Amino acid sequence: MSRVRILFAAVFAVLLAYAAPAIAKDIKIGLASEPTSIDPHFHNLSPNNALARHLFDRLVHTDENQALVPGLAVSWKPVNDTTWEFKLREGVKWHDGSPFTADDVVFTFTRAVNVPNSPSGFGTYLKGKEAVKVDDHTVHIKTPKPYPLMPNDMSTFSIVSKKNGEKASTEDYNSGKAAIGTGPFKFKQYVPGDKFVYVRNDDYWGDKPVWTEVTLKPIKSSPSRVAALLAGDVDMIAQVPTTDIERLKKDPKIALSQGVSNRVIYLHLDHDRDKSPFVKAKGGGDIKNPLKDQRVRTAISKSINRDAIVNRVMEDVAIKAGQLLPKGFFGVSPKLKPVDFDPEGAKKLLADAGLKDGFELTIHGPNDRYINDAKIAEAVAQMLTRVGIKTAVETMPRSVYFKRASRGGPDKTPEFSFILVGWGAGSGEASSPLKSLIHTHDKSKGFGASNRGRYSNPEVDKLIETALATVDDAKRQDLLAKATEVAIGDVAIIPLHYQVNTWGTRKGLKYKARTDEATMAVGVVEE
Amino acid sequence: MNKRSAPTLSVRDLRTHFHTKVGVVKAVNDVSFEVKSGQVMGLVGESGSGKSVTGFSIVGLIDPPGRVVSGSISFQGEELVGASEERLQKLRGNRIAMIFQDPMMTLNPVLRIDTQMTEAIRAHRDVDKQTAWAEARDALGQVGIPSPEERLKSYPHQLSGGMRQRVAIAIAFINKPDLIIADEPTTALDVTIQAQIIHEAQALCRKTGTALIWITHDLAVVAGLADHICVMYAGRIVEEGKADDIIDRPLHPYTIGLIGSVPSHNKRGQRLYQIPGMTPSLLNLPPGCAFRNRCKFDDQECLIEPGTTKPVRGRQVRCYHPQRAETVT
Amino acid sequence: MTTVEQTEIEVIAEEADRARVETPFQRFRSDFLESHIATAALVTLVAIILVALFAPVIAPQDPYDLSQVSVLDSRLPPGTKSPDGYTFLLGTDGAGRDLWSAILYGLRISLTVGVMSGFIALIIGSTVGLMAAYAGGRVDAVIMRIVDIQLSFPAILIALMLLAVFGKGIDKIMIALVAVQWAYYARTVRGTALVERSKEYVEAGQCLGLSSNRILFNHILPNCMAPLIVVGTVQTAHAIALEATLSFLGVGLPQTEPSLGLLIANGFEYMLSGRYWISFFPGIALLLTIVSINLVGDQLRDILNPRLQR
Amino acid sequence: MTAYVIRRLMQSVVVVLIMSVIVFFGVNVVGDPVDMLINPEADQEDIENAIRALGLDKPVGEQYLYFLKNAFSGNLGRSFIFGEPALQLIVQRMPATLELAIAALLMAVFIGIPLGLYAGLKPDSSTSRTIMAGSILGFSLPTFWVGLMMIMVFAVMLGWLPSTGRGETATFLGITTSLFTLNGLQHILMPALNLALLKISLVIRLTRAGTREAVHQDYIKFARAKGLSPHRVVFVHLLKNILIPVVTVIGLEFGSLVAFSVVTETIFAWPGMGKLLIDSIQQLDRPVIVAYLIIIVLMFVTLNLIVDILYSILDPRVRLGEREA
Repeated sequence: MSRVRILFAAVFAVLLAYAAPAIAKDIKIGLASEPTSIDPHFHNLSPNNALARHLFDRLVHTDENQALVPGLAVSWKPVNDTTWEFKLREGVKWHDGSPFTADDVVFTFTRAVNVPNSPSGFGTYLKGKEAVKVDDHTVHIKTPKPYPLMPNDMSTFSIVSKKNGEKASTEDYNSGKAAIGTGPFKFKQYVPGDKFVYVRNDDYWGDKPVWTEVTLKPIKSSPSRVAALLAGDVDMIAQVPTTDIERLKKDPKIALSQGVSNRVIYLHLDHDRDKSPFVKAKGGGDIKNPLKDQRVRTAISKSINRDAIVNRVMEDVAIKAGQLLPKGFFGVSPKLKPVDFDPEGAKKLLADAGLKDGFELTIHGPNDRYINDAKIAEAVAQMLTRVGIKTAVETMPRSVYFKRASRGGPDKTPEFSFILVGWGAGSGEASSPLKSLIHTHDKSKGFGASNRGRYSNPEVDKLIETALATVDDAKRQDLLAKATEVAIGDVAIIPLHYQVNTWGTRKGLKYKARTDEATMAVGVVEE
Repeated sequence: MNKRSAPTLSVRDLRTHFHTKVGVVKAVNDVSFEVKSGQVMGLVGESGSGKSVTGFSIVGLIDPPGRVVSGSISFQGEELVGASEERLQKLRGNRIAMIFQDPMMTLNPVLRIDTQMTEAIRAHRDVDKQTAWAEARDALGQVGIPSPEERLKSYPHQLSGGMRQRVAIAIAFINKPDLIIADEPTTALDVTIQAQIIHEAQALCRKTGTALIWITHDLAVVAGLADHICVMYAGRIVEEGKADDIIDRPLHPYTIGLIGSVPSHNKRGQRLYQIPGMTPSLLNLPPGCAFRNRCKFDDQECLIEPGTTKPVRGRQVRCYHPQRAETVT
Repeated sequence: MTTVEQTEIEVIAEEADRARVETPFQRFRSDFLESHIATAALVTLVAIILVALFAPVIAPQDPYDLSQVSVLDSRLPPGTKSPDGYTFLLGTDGAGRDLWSAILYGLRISLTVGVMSGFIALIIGSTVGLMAAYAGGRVDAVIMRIVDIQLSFPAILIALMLLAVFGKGIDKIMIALVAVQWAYYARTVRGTALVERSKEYVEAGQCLGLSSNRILFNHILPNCMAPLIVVGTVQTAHAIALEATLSFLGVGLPQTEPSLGLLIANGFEYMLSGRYWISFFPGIALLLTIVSINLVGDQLRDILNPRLQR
Repeated sequence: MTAYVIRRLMQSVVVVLIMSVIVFFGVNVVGDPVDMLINPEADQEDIENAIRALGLDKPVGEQYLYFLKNAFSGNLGRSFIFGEPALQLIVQRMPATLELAIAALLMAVFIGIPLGLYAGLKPDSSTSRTIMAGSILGFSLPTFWVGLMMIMVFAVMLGWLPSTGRGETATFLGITTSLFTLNGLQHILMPALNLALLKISLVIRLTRAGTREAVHQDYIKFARAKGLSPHRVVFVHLLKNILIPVVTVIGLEFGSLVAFSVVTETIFAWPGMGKLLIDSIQQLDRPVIVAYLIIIVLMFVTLNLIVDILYSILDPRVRLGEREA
């Protein structure tokens, strides 16, 4: 018996020894959401953007913490108020062997905003910008007004090859025909709905990835994704559900990689209407919207036990929030701290506001968008109910939720009174939430698009607008922090916590957790 | 064994009981009779007298909770009680055939007539399909079905009730059995058809020498058909004899009652006689004569189960007070 | 082959049986209680219904009153003492609800949703199916095409659309479940009734001048009972499971008033984490409920079907 | 017969038209795809551009007419999300779903009918009781729960089967399916069983109920009285009768297997059209939802027709023409 076993072991060891060098290093990754296309400009959607980074590069790259680092551009600087100069990397080759030049950049500027059937493209980052070729490796980008966020914007979209992309449709990218990038991996196979298979680009200009072949498989159901990891069907998964983290930590076969994200989960309150549809007096009668009273808003913030949410709902995989972005991001205020849990203080404030007996409220939230979103809404409702604000909970799929939250009411106004939402700062700085969430809703300026509480403070607006026109980083940082401080002082929104993202890998691997939540094979390293 | 003198079927002391959830139902209780080749025997009784169960016992089609408890069924000298299922299967439809009561239900609604006929042939004889089909066609012709070829291709629901019963009869006769058990085959048919069917069955039996057991509740039906009649009541044969004897001079009060309840030629204008009371439950039958509660002649003696009288010219009766018919009517 | 003898003797046994007990109800009862499993199932079902009815009295906590529920108590294992003095017999769920209380209240909702929607669907479906079979022709064609349309609607889409128009709630999910189920009943009844209609007794009834209604409901419907009960039990069970599935997909009941299905769905995410109780106990309660409904339904079918009567 | 089929087909066209109206207007009630599609950083102008690009700025009626016009030339619209023709997306994913549904159906038939027959023939045996108890469990458990349990036990704990996804495919006689490879069969086993579970229970119960009724019928007893072998009695006389309701149900259930495979496909990450639908619903990819439902309706109408024809072949008492007359 034991001799047989030894023999087996010996044979196996020999086999391994011979096979090992030949074994290609493959990795299979379970994604939480499905990229809809390989065309990097087809849809400005996080899973697509993360996928695009495998095949394509950007002018400016972002590291795990969304700090800007050189990509296809080695350096950049404003040459005057309205022109930025980007120096391009030399010696970079497309997957088909042709050289990368400024023509490709100029071509990308026209293509990225003009993809047929694109549901939502990159116009947000490209409009009003003009790319001018100076020489093969220098590009000038011009704007009508001073534009400080240029490098950030240049980190958002992939540069495609002019040669391969000029006549290519989205289908050509999906079939692999036009999927020619400069990125660390090359296209191998795409089975819609099932998997993306990429192989290593041995001529990559940057650090060569360790993986010779990458398979990205969307597995949307969280338990199935965890099960696939536990069963060894995939080597890594994105978005490990918080509920499983405790168990996976104990599993000797599994390793977890965690990092704070750029996403804040917050409550938006109706600052606008005198009679808000989902606010009622105790017993169900009409009431003048108490959410317009800053004391009431503060009371709500004080009545929320953020530690309990982080610990009990998020299972400690979150960081309690006091502003729009966690510390370390550009433009956050060093002064703002999370509001302390103080139910007595909250009750006192309510009494001061003439609402000793409390009132009734409905909190609306999505149930398939953020980590534990529905549970957070329920926990908030419990806490408010305990200080006398009887709170009902209504959660719904995001497909229904966002329309109603943004413009489900009369005249396309926001339908709800009190909502749970999240905001991820794509650009990695506080200007992103300030511009969209805090600034007065102003269609003409394109500000406050997601200001679903219709908070409006001219002082804050002015700070934001000034910041957005200030190229000097230090000055801009101060302006953004100041704007945040004023808005939070007004309780424009009530921040709850910052999400922490968790990736699960088999033991021996590690993922460089990213604040932008992207899942990329290059970030997976062997320990 | 001498085939001529020996009866085709000889049933001795047959007991078939049903062990139901509520107790033992003695459906057939000590039944004995004989049928000879070419003879027609009428087995008469009310619903629940055990006559059908007797018929099914013979072919071994009693399913749980029923069981032949004791007794002997000798078919052409072969004991059928305790015979293997394979053996019974070989006999069924081949040497012993059955015709059922309701022609609407007897034929499988989803199979064509030819399938149902040829399978009966091919289950017992090794003939090819064409031969079997030709035989089936001829058999249908014999039972008086016009254009049999067409009918063979029909489904049962496309035929009338009488037609279907003729098909069933044709199936029963198709393997030229030695014994046919017909369980109320005409009850569900209207009177003219009934007469035709009876006539055809009788003619076929005469022609082939097949013995026939005709089970019915209707004395009038067997009067003209049977050679011999057994009257069953509550699981027992209460009277037995030549058909004419029984009809003309019934002895058992129950038989008398039965005859009295038949509307007939010579009693026009009279009220039909009705046997008072109900058929007793076969479950836990009271001791004594099973008919005594409905009998106007019952006395102390009847509390003890009557035996069968000695056969007198083939007549037997199970009663302490055999009567003359005149006494009741 | 163990066919049960269906001869006259059976009738006798049955009569004997009938004579033994006096009223039809008693007979029904004794028939039913014959099967020990069915009896046990009935007892369980009655217990479940009672428990559901008296949930507010039995449950230590009102799990729907948010002021009694605290997220601080979430995910506690069975047997933990609650801050209010009672014991979390079966532990707590992810929102801090006492699971025992939540199961009791959840039972009420699941039962109401499942049984009510099944019943309404049965009534609507069999009426429509009977009409189609009996009327035939155009009416039949139109009705059956509507059934076709109906059956091609995935339940989730109906639910999503209703949710978008009306919002969440017990009544909406019931509408969705009825909308999903009725066509099955209609089809089943029509199928059976078509065969029944061609039988002689219907013709006989028509010749006797019985009204269509009478023929439909007194003659054809009883003959459709057996398949209806089979489909009905399957559908009631299905309705409860479907509600759970809709909750799993996030379009079911409001999460603060969870049904058993939603409790399971919510608890499922904890399965891999080892907090088995959060979905295990509601799962057991759901299983017990559905299994006992089905066992009782089975027995009912055996008794009610005249053709199977022994 | 031909006239009947033609009439049914014409009715079907009406059905599909009505369906398209209901679905088109129905999905237009739900949410707003722009919120799902657009990057949150986008401003009002971007949003409005997107709305225009998708043709959502026009009234629903006009959108519908436009859709209808295209539909007649075989174009069921273009996916908002994928940018590809909706029909193509669905057709791409159809084989995966069909093979799943067929595998489930085969399981339902080849497990359900024999077990149901056995339980019907020997209703009092302990095996039958076990079968019936199993069938009750089979439809008592919510599909998603069973699916996840299966993954837990067979993939995670025992490691016998792959947890999710579709296996390798092979092409044979022009059909490409994962049913032809061992790897594919390993992958399909759990999801197919999961999908089939409810149907197996249903078939067991229907078969059993049918059998229990049929064995009491005179024609069965008559068949036995003819001296037929038990084998022939059961498999010809009995089975042919009970197959009628079973075939009806199975035929209908095939459609529902396809339509309702959404849950199984979601759990097992099966790249089929059910998963596409649930994704499309979640992301409000209206053209795909509409195209999917129209295809499903077409499939159902065809299935119904096939079932009715099959019904009339199996049950000679039911004639196709008769019911319409």
